[in-house]
Amino acid sequence: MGILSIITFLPLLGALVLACVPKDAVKVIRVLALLFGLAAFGVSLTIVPAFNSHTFHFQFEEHVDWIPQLGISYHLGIDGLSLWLVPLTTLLTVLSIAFSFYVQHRVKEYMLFMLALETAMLGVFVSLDMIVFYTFFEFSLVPMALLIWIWGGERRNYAAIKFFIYTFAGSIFMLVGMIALMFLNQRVSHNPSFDIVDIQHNVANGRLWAGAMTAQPFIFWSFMIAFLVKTPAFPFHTWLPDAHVEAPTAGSVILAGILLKMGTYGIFRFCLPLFPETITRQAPIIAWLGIIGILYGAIVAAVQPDWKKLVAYSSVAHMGFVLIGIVSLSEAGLMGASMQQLNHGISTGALFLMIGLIYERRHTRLFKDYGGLKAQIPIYTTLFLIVMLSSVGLPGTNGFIGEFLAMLGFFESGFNHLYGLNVVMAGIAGTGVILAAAYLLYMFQQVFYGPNKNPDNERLKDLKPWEIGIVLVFVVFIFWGGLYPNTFLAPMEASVEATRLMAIDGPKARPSWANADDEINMSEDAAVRGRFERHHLPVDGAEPIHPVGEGTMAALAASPVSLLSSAQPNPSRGVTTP
Amino acid sequence: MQSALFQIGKWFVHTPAALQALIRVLLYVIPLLLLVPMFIWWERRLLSWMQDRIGPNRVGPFGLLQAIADGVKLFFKEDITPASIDRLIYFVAPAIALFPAFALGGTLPWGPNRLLTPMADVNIGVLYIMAVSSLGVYGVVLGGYAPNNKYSLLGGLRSSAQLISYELAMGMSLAAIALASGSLKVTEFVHQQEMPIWGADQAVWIQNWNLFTPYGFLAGIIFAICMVAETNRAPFDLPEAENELIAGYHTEYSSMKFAVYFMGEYAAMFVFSGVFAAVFLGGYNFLPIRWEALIDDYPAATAFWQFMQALNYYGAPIWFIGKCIGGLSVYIWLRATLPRLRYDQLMSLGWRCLLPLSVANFMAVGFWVLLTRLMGGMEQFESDAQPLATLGLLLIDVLIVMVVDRVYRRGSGKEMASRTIEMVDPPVLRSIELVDGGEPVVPANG
Amino acid sequence: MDTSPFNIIIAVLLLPLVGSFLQVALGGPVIRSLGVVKGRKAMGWLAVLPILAAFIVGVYVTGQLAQTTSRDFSVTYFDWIKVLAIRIPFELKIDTLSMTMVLVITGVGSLIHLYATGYMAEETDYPRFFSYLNLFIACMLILVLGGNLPMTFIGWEGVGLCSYLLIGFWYKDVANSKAANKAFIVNRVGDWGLTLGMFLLAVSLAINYKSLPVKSDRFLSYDVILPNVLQLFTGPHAWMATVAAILLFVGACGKSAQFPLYLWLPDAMAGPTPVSALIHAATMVTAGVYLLNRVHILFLMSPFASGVVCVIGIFTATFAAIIAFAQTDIKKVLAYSTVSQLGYMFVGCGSGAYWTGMFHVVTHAFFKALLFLGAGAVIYAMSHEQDMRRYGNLRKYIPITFGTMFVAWLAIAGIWPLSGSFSKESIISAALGDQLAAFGGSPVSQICGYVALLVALMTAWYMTRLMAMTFWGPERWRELVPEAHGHDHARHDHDVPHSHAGHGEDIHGFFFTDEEMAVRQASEPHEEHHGLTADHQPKEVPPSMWVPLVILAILSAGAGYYLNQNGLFEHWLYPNGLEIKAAGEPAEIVPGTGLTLLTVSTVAAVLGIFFGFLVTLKGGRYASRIGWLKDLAFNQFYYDKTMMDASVKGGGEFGRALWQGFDVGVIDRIVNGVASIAGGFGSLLRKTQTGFVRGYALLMLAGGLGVLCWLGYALYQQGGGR
Amino acid sequence: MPSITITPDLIVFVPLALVAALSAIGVVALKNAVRSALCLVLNFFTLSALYFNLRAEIIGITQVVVYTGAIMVLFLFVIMLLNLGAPQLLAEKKDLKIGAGLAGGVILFGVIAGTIFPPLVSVNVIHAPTKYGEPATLGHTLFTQFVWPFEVASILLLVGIVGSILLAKRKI
Amino acid sequence: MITGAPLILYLALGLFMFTTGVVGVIIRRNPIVVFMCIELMLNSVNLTFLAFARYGLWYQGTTDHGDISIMNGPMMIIFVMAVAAAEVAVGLGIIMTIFRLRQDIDVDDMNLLKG
Repeated sequence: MGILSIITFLPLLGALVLACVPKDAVKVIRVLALLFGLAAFGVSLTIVPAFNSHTFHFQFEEHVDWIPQLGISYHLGIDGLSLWLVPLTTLLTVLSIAFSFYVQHRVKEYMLFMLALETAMLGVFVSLDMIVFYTFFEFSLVPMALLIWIWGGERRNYAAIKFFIYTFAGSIFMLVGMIALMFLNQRVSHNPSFDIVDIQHNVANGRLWAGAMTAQPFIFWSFMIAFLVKTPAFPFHTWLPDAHVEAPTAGSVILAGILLKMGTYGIFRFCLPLFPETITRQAPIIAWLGIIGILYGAIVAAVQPDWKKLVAYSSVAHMGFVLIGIVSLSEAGLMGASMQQLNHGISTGALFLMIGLIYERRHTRLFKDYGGLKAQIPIYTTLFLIVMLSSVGLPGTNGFIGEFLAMLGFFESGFNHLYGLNVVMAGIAGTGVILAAAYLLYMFQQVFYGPNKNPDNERLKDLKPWEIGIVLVFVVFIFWGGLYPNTFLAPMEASVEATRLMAIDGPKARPSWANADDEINMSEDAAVRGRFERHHLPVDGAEPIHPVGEGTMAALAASPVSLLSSAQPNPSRGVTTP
Repeated sequence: MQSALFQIGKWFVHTPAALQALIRVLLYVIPLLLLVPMFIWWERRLLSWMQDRIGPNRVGPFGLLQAIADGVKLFFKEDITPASIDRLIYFVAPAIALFPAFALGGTLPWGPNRLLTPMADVNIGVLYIMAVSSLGVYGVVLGGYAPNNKYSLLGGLRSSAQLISYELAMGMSLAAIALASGSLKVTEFVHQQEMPIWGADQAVWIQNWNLFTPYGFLAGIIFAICMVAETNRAPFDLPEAENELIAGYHTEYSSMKFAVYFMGEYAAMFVFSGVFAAVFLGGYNFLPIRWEALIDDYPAATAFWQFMQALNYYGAPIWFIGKCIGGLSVYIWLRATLPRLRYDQLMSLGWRCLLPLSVANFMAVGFWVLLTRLMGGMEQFESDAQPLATLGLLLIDVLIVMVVDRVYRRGSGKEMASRTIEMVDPPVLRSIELVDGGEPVVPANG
Repeated sequence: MDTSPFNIIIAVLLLPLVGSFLQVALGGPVIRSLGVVKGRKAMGWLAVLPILAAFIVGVYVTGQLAQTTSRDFSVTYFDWIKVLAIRIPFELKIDTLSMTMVLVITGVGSLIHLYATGYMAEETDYPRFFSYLNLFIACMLILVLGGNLPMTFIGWEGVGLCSYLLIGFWYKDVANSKAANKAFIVNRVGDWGLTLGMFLLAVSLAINYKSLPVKSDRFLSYDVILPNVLQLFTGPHAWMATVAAILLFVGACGKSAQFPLYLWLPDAMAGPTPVSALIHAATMVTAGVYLLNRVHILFLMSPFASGVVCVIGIFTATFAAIIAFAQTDIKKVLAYSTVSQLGYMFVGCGSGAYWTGMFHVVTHAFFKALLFLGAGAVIYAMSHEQDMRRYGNLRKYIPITFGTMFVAWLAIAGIWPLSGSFSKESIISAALGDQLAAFGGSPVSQICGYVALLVALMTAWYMTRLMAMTFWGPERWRELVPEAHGHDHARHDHDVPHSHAGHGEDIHGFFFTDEEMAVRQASEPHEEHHGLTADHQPKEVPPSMWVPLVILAILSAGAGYYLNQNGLFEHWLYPNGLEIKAAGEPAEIVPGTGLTLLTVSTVAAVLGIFFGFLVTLKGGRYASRIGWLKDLAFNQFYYDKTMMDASVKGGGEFGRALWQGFDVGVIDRIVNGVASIAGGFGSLLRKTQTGFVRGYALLMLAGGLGVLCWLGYALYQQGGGR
Repeated sequence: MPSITITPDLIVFVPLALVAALSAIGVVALKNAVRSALCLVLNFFTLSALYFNLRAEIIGITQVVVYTGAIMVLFLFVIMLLNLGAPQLLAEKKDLKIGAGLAGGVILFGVIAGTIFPPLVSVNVIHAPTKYGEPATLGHTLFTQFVWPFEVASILLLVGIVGSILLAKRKI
Repeated sequence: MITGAPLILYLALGLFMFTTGVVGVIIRRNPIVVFMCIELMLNSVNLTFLAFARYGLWYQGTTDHGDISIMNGPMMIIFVMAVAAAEVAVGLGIIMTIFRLRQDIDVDDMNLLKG
């Protein structure tokens, strides 16, 4: 029983305990739920100091055969990519539970679902076996859908069903892809295995895809669709606003804070290491989806009459940054993307929580019912301002780090004209920052500035101390992530770099999780060497940027249609690093 | 005499198996059939004595032939068959009722000689008893259903519910004994009861009758109560509660069929007493004394001891039947003493008190067996640990009894306080009333 | 190098930061305990002192710096962002440029703080104001001290935030908050360019790591960028210098309110006057000029970019000056003059003489701050009336204000020997003599220089108009018409009916009970209604307000002359000249000595003043002739309006169309359509469910039989057809 | 068809089998539910006898205890309570289901028999050791090899109890 | 070697009972009878199990431990009985409830599941 299993199943244990408590003992239930949440959080904190940030191999591994005939094994483990998502999950759950003390209706089931949901989400982040991953991935839908269904708003039926079916339909393809991968893997290593460590090992030494290259794009997209739906990327995002608007506050917090991360985390974990050839070829499509998501989400968010819906659409925009960071396949981009995940979890989670705080008081989310709240509730206003600014991406708050790095990486790849990206895309993506400011400030003005139009707000009291406490936790992380992000960046570094090399290196050059002796050399010059040789730039002589310059100018001249074309030859084909 | 018996034995051994079985059956059934009328006479006499009357004393010496006379009368009475009945079942039911009563004793050893008794010494004797006793329901149910009469139906349902309820407790109590003696054979039970008490060493000259062991005592009491209920005797004779339902399931039966039911009842009483004797009272042993041990201890009186041993051995059937008749007398005594229970009292006694008690007892025995196994020496009953363990068991049982008693009282008390009417009529009746709004369904009259 | 004497520089940052935190933390309690008047006074001093202390520290550090030979240090504290790709330490750059800015910011800033203590004395949430103000100073200092572009960017956005907060300080007036939003968003547009510029620099350095003269992975630190770009962006890659420079210039335009992006500055006058003085005149808007000086090498390497800078600058200068003629709101006039002066600075920078830009920044900081504060004093005296058409003949009511503003007026007009003249004509001369800024080889800055002379005339003219309308002429507020009553703050609106609707039973205690409400309303101070009445007697401002005026007057009178003696300022900023001499040396001019130019500019200034008096005081009859022009100028040639309509209205329409049309109309319709198709199919299939158990059983039997028959057949085959 | 050696097993088996088959038919054919219930009881009884004949006493007796003693009693109960016994209730209406069912049954028998029987025609040698049906053997196997299924079955029974109580009681 | 009645006779009996049960399920309307027919089928299967176990076609020589042991048949019977008991308890409860709710329990009238 390793620590990861403890972290993962402690909430479930809590749920079982809650199930035994009579449902009238509301206080007991709340306190118990909070205690279990805190326990999980505490345990999850213990992995952080114990984490070895110099290796990209999985740590705290647990490996138990589950269905050996099918090669399904209960394999847990975390690396830098998932390290911070686990404490984030536990933390957000604790805060959501604490907030949910406002829930009056069917408290027992509510808390029970919260804890079950926590287990599901943690399971997604720690599981290394595809079937286990899939199980948790789908299991997380159930409590969430029920939360929306039972405690939701007016259109909760529609929202819950839509949420469930939409995401479920998306991930069905993933299951198919997983099975296909298993068979492909069985072809080369003769025992069946759903373990991504084994599979990635065969990808790394190039045997898995040898002769199966035609299948790769299909399997890749079967995964990608699932994750894009979950993320949610542009065409698949419509479940998000409904789900968010109808969900109870804690539900929105969890949904925005963690459930969306499952998608991007999945891309990190599966699409990059397992489908190198395809990800480097299909990057522009995903990049365009991300860019469109950024602009589209921002523009649509700007015209929402509903507070929560605005923030929901803003999530689409923010996750767009994660997407472009990922497909940039550069260190900065990937680091930025993985940082942006955390930031979005904190910022948007905090936004939803604060909206919930005010919603508990006024039971409306329409802008027209608000205005001039700044005079009424200064503390709330100040905290909300901070949270909002971190969502805007103001330097000094965590939001900036992620967006900055992601766009830097995107720009870098575009500038080097890799993976069919180019700087114009980066420029377009950059405008998202402007729009973010536009709609968020518009929201702020609508709600807090101007005269107090609505007499019902006349008597509104400011936050209670414990509510302030909850929000302050977020604020602390906002500034911590903004002013000293290395705390979060450093442990992710090795894994991100390894994932990147898995994606962009040629066969036999890719690092493999399976064999313990290959490590990423993270000294400065190694990074630099990597930067060149992988990008195939002439590194010596006085004319370094020459080809790049030509390429970039050509791309600047090219029409957007040609920018879409994913036929760019990938420079990293066949290159082997010593 | 010795040689004569030896000759008989030799012949018997060489007869084919089927014939042996037949002989065994006859040796069991014929005496039973002959004895049943005597039981009726004995009941009436004893009852009247207890009620300070005289009772039948005209026919024959002490009215011994009274039962015969009644039998003859019943034979020659007109056999009334009501109209609109389920004819087949109406005729079959009494037979079905009689069958288990007789078959029950199939595995009872009424003597030490395994050639003559029991009828079948199968290794599942106790289960057999359970099975057959569970068949007793059919006679009652069918007899209640067939004559298409509301009162009989209610009586039948009641009694079958009662039987089912009390079978469980009975089974558990027997299971406890089976667990303790590590076998399902009734003969094995008897053999275990001839061992020194509480698993002490061979020098001890008191037999280990199950009634003397704590678990056996508890189980015995439970079993006794259950068997009274199983035979529908007072104080559990609700099926034939005159003031509620005329005569329960055999309201519509007359003459010979009624007589068959009657015989079945008495036979059942007798055989159950036999089961009790075999399982708890050391079977066919005369006294709970191990004469051979006494021979070793007091060689002076060896001759007397050997005589008593022989008496115990050769008189075994007599001792056994004596114990059975004793049990019968207790039945009668109970009838004379106790008032009839109310239905809810019956049910709550069965489910709330006896069943938990027997289950707890069963678990306690299991615990005890485990303990003695751990301390070594459950196999051959020689261990210093066992007496101690038995004492511990005694404490455990006492505790169990107290707890269950408290629970039972409180529960029933609450019942009485909260609802009155609803518990009075049995759940089955309640579910009858459901049918079109509380009007009890009369079986469709053709 | 030993940076130990400079480690204290962090104090310069921390002091204002601590100050703002103190305001937030102590403001409420102190005012509650000491009472409103004394409490506000205490908090006021608590706000001024940190800035003053920071100023003193700045002076000390500057002294230290002056003693060193290479006047260029950077203090690194910790790694702010560190990934494999790039390392961005938290480093502060200490050189002449940054320290100059530090001195200006803290010095002028402390004066304006002092002024604000008096000006805002009646403000209800006084601590909030000063916390914003201190926070602004802190951000501004980060901007100028930051040792790499991202650090600068922190300050860059931080000051944007602060100006947003301060413009929207009187938030109950929706116009103010709209102006605030406008400021922030327009700045963001600039920041977009700045970010892309950063990326371009970082990436171009990163991929050429091997061939960098200065090898370091702090790709965005100035001391890594600047030497390296000299190497990299040569030969065929000059275009990259151009692109980078222009991208950075876009950022500068945003912050320094140059032409496409100047829109926010006039609206920003909605903020309190000290804010206008500090942020929108003295410090923040000069950040662009600072940035250009900081990365001047890029511009030196690209004539095209310099040309763009020049053209944009001069166009903005002219454009704003024309608009300034038509404004009636005193602060608006000053705002447009600020815009045009900033254009001046950019002309200076664009034409390769970056120190002139900074020079004008300094002097302009003095006199423009002074003008704003004076205007504030006037407004204060006229009880928050900002319309110049209500003023007149105030010189005999508020002499001190008049005197100080008189100095500032002459200074900005460019009368020798006041500071404005030196800086301004140093710019003009630089522009005239410059060969750098060129479009495809054809230099542009000479033209800019001549236009700049014209603008100097116009500046003098409209400033004179302002002075004349304010301090001379009849006392126009005596004949008061009720309309056009620009009111400075909309602090109190008690016309909202109280009602309990909306919240049902209040189980959590979310709402105030009646008695609590009573207490609240009692505690709310009711200010007397400000307003200009016909019998208004303007009164002089309190010392806490005129002392800064006087100091600033002295500075704006003398600073120019002092800094100018044999190019003191130039050699201070660029001790050993510029890194590149552009094609065709800029004529080596020591301002104040080139007599011709000096005379010409002075003449222009005098002419401007003359026309100003003439037209303003006597020229009522010309007004009707040029009414259309006036109208056009008053509305900024409808540029603002078009942009706003395009962005806000058009964007809103577009967004709504996307949302309702595409999001709901297409995507959701597809999704739900799929769902309904499935549903229809299901409703077809449910016909087969008869609900008859035996029917099902029969079907099961049939199915089982089928399977069994097949099985039997298969076995039969397998058995070789027995 | 090879010659069948007459064994005591066979002698016991044939009459029991006949009774069982007839009673099975009776279950289906009899109009009166009570009678078909009784037929079923008889069938189970003969089955238990057949188990004895197969030397599995424990199973045979369990058959009696469980089926005859408990389950069928429940059946009778319900039949009587709901008064479903009377034949005139639920008179079968003659529809093609009967024909189809019978035909299906015949085909089923034919198919399975044709598939399974041929290879097994001549099997009449008993391999099982005599103690395979004894309580000890059974219990040992039950608590070693089949302990998990056993526990699961116990849970199942518990659930059955709870479920039936919930169903039967009107108000809990 | 011991020979008993041919295995095929037991199988035939079991199969016959099973078929009868199937037919009964299909042609009877009385739910109780249907239920009883199901019990009949279960028991026929039990008989088959035991017969196979007794004739031990797969007998490996051990009575326990091992994938195919002689005891699998009896075990199956035990579990089938357990399942049947639970099933009957619940099923009869259901029937009673149905009867309670709507005063008749004709199988053909219970078509609430009709789509």
